[in-house]
Amino acid sequence: MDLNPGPEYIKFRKEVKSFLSKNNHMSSRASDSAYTADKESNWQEKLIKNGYAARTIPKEYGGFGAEPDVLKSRIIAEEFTESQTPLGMANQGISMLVPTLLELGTEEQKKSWIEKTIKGEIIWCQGYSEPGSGSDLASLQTKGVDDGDDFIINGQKIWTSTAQFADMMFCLVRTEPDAPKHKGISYILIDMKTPGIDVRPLMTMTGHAEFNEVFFTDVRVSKTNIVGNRGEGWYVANATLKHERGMLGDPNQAATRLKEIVNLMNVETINGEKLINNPVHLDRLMRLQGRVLSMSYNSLRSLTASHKGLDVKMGKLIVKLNGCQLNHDLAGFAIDLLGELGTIYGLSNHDHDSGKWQWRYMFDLGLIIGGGTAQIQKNIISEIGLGMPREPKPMLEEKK
Amino acid sequence: MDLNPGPEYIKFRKEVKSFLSKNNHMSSRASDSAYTADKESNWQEKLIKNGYAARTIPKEYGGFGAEPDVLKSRIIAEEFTESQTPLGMANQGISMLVPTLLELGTEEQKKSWIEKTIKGEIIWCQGYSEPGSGSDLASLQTKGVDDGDDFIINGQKIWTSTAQFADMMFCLVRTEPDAPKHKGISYILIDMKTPGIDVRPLMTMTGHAEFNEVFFTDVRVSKTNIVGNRGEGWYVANATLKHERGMLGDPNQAATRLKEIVNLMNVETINGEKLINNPVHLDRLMRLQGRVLSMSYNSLRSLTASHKGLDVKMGKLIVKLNGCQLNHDLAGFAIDLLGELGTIYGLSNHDHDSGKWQWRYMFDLGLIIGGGTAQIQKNIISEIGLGMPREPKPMLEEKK
Amino acid sequence: MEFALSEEQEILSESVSKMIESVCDVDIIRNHSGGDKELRNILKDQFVEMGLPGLLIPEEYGGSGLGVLEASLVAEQIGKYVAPVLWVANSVMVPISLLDKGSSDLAEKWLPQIAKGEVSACIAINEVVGSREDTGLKIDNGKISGTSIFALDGEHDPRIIVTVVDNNFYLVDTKEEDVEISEIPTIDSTRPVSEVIFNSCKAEEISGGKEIIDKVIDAGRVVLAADMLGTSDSMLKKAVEYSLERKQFNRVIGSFQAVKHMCAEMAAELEPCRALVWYSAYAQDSIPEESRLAACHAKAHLSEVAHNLARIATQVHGGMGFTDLLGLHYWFKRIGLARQILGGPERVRKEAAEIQGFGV
Amino acid sequence: MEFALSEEQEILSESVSKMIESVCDVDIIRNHSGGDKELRNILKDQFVEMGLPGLLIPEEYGGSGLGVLEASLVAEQIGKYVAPVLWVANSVMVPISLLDKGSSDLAEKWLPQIAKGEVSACIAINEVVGSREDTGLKIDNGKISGTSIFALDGEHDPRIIVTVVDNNFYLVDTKEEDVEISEIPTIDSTRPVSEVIFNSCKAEEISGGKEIIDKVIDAGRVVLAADMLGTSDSMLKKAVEYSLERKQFNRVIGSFQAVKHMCAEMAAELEPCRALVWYSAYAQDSIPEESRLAACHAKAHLSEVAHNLARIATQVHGGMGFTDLLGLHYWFKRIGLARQILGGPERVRKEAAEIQGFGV
Repeated sequence: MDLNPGPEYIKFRKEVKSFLSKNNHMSSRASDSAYTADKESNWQEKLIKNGYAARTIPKEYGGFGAEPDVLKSRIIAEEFTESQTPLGMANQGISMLVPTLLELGTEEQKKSWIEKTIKGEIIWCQGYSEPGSGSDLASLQTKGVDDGDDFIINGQKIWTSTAQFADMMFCLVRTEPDAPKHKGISYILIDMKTPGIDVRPLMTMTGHAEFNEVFFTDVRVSKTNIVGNRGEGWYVANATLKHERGMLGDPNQAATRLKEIVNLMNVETINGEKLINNPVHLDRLMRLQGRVLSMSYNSLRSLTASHKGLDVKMGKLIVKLNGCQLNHDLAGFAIDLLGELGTIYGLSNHDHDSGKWQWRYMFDLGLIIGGGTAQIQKNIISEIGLGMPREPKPMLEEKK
Repeated sequence: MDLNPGPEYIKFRKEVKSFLSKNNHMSSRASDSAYTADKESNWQEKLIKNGYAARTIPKEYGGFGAEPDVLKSRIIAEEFTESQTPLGMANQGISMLVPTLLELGTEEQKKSWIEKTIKGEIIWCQGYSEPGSGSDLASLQTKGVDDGDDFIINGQKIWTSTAQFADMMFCLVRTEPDAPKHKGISYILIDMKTPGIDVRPLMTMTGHAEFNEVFFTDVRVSKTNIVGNRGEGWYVANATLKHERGMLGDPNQAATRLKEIVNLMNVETINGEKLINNPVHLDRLMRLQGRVLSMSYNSLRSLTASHKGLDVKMGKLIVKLNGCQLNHDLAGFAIDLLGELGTIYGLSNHDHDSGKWQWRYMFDLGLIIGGGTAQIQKNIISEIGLGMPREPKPMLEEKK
Repeated sequence: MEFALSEEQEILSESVSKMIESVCDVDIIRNHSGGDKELRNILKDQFVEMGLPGLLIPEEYGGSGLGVLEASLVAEQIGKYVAPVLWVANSVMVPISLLDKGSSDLAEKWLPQIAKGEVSACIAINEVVGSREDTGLKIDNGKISGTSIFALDGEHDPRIIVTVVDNNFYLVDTKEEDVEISEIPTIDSTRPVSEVIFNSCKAEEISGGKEIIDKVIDAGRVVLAADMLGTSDSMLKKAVEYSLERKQFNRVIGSFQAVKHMCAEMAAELEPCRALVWYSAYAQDSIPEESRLAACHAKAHLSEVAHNLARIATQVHGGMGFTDLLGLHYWFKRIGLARQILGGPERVRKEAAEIQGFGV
Repeated sequence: MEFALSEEQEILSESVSKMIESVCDVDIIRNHSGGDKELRNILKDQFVEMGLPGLLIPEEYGGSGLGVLEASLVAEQIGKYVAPVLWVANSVMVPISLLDKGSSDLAEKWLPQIAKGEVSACIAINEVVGSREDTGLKIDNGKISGTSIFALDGEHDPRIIVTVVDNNFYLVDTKEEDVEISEIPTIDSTRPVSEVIFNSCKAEEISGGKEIIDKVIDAGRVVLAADMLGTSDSMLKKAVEYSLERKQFNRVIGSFQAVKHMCAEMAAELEPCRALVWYSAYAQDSIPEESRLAACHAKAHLSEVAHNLARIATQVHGGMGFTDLLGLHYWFKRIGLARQILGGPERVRKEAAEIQGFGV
């Protein structure tokens, strides 16, 4: 254990600070009033150039090409959060496809996709889940029929966020109908402008359409767009899911929320008394802080491990389950603190939080369910983490 | 809904009060210093004679023969608790065997056992669980080999409380080895003085031996001691278990504990401050009180229903699961209130509760596990209460 | 002594249930949330037709003279179908406030009209339960000014508004006085709440004192608890039903022990709540010495149980539960609002302790 | 920057683990609880042989000069085997209190003897954390009188007792002064605690002030958290192992989803605790500005997680977990005591809030 930055890192933090003070007026995020796509991509380019985005992506693929360094990444995250500067683009292409291509893509695929993706020139969406295949993803039915150099794809995907403005989709398609369910799937990159693709927004409980349904009717895609080998898409996808699981339940988000809640408790009053002075609320706040700190330190531990090429298996397996629940509970606490005012969801002069906590409370519930439900997570933790047996196949399946 | 006692019940409560004021000096319980077996059985007889014990057992079997009456039973319970008078004998013979005999016993069995049991002349113990058969009780292996008019019984039982001083055991024995597991069991009454029965105390985590193991070596029992038909013991036992489940998790116990905790909070101090003034403890107390009241009212509802010959199925199914957990949580709260002092378990001049809460905290955990684990309870609630399917038989069982 | 519903009470529940079910399904709820207010009016008319608005109003004033228990049974049915209809203020809290003194000119004037459904009544007393910044009312020689938020049953431009200032109940006639009522958008489109601005409005004093104010709030809390009971009960049923239809891994998900136990835990938590709600409602009518404590526990305990159940039931529905497609979220959100109004659980537990003299 | 154990630290853990395992199994623990104190002495000697008592004591005083992090790694192993051995007071809290001023006569006199294991040291400061009736100490011109309970590491008739009066640390030499030490029976036979009665004992002042008292208590809390980490970790492992042996319904119970999820939930709760304990221990050594908060959270959070885990792990063991046969209850009870000493979770969370200036 040595959390002392050491001279190199003190220097590095100075660099980040000065970069931010010089440049963060150029930063851009969709929520800004003055947002433009150009501003955003310029900002992204600047971040990459300075190693604040795509930091560890090799130079030849347009990244900054730095060695992974836990503390530097942490310093960057801290300073950007501190100065409330957007830390570049975040989308499933960058977080999931790029790591997958680096791990399993052909040189040509890496060359053609990674740079454009990290620069935001290409936006990706993920085509995994189907209405009939959620927890049992491997049962997916979207079919790709072999037609010479191409596949003809028919079927339906769901939960594809950003599909409405995505250029490309990384998609799981059943290309080998006769193979066992895990061995009949290919991981295919699909141009969203291909004829036969129909994107329909999917309204959720939040009242917004954070996701879409995507329908495929005779969509023709070249076989060269397969990542990994044909029929091995399941294993390629799991490489991606591994990265997604790492992303869902990020403790930094929980830490930020906790800060917001403390601020809220310092300003909100009921019957003239500040919420921060209510001992029952404080006890609940401390319980949550204990969970937040544990998860933050747990992620530091995982980062150090991966930095050393080691693996804290259990430490990673639990992040999605714990992190999403924690974020959800934090939102629930904030709503309770706001009381009636916490239920306001829409324009009102009595609104204190622009419905932020309610949206999070509901959307987090979606995250607890999505990307592997809590029940699937517990199966994985018990089977992979604790070596317990898989659910025995029921006899009724025999009867099929 | 009408919880008004009405004149009849006001009068009845007066009677109970005056009975108690006149007689409770004669009452007796094992924990009393002046306890004698005679005193106890005299007290029991007096209670039955006045309808405060064995109240609804028909007269011809030595009971008081009253109609079931929710409110009168409640008044009796309240007044005895109020005056801290022991409400007669409580043992598995009275709570489980007697109702079973009344439901399924032959006239002769009723005549020969019920009166002696309710008067405490015969103490019973229960022989159900075996080391290898807990949740899967129907897999029990204690064998009764047919030998003319008798069975020769060999095997082992566990969790038999009071076995060390019981006169008789109601026992589940596999008498039909070739029948399917649920159909091969008989419910047999066994005299504990029969040669070949060996009772060994079973020490639990509390440091006491609240239970025993009972070993059977060539124990000869007459076939006339079967209750119900041969091979139908499983169904007879479930009639009994139904009564047990009703008993485990009794909300009156929770209500009493809550009172004790309030008293404790009114006297115990830390740094000179009464615990009752700690808002965090109070919030926890109120949460528990909400659960206690719900369970108390739920039992009133069930009692009224059974009084009218109706059934609140779900209302009964949940009692064991909720009640045992609630009692356990109450004990855990009391321990937290006492802090370090709550860990004292043995003679000490700093002891404030003679280890009572620790004993309860541990023993309740045993009750959560015993008489159908929490997991079995949830299976039952979901299957019988909610109509969800039973666990599908795994293929491996096929392979047998 | 009988801890059960009477035949009349059973019939009341069933008929209200049938009536609401006949006019209100999830698509209609969705339209309503989309801004189509037809359902509100249909339900209002149906309730009037069944004589429900006057449920608590004595017969001499044209009502049925029933109690908070019956009002709770109706509320449970309303919650079951997340029906957007006047109830807790118009038919429970306001009548109780007007009946405090037995008969009175105000009672004689307004109760018959409420019973007939000719006028609707709103209650604006949020500040009594917990006042927030930039809200609050003051009275100046008989005229009320200020803003009250989270007023209940304000959606059918109420003729009368009952409020509390300086520990007294007042009634304001919106036809005579300058009152601005506007809906506050919350997560729950099925229970409209309002902001009420009084511009120096002549107010008639109804009655006063902590006792009657508590009595009115307690009744409101019990009725909200009953509403949450109905909402939760129907979320649990939906979860079980869905789990028996939805297949994954070639099995209905309801055959997985994890899903079974989620449902069993919801049932185990919820079942005793019915008895708690019955008891607290009955206590309002018949056990004055327990009515306050019972009301607090009903509101606080149901808020916790329903809140947790709403999360689990949604999870049992998997992704579908998170979408708008099944409309499950209307139940989820109705619980979310009911939990917070007339006092959130932490605050109500604090009151429960104070009522018993703990920590005061 | 590296958030991981060094090779030396790994080796320390493993060697302590091997050593304890070699002398301490459940039957021996059972004998120990039955009154046979041989294990205590064996462990004491083994610890001395490995030079552990001086782990935190600077080399100039014959110790190893390591930190609270290393002390926590040892504590984790002690907890893993519920080993009845001197640690939290003798080797952590007392040395830290004596080292406050750097070198001092008292440090020079006692630390070498503690390091060599020639004397054992007890700490009696329960009253600082939360004083109960009929206990407490007073000092009268240099002489301490009164009773202190839940003193730690008092079982090897300690030569020195460190205590706090009027916000100052004092040391009492039991060979010179009239001190009565008697064991207080608790649920946990593996961690003896004592009542210490001072009969006007000459006391030497060590050092004073809130800062050093907090520092000593924080270190104690972290070490107890580490102990609970080890105890919980081993209960979880036992639960998983048992579930893979025990068969019901012709299956190992570990193949039932309910049991799998109970174990998964325990693992999910426990895993981040390791990082929390490492961080808080490291903070005691190297991040003074975070040390207090980290210590409070480690103690409070581990108390909750371990407490819950102890209940679930016992349930996974079914009836066998409730019997004495497997001895699982020794782990259960060690958590039960550790949760309450040096401040129960509710109290420690209150301190955590105060440290951050919340609600003060």
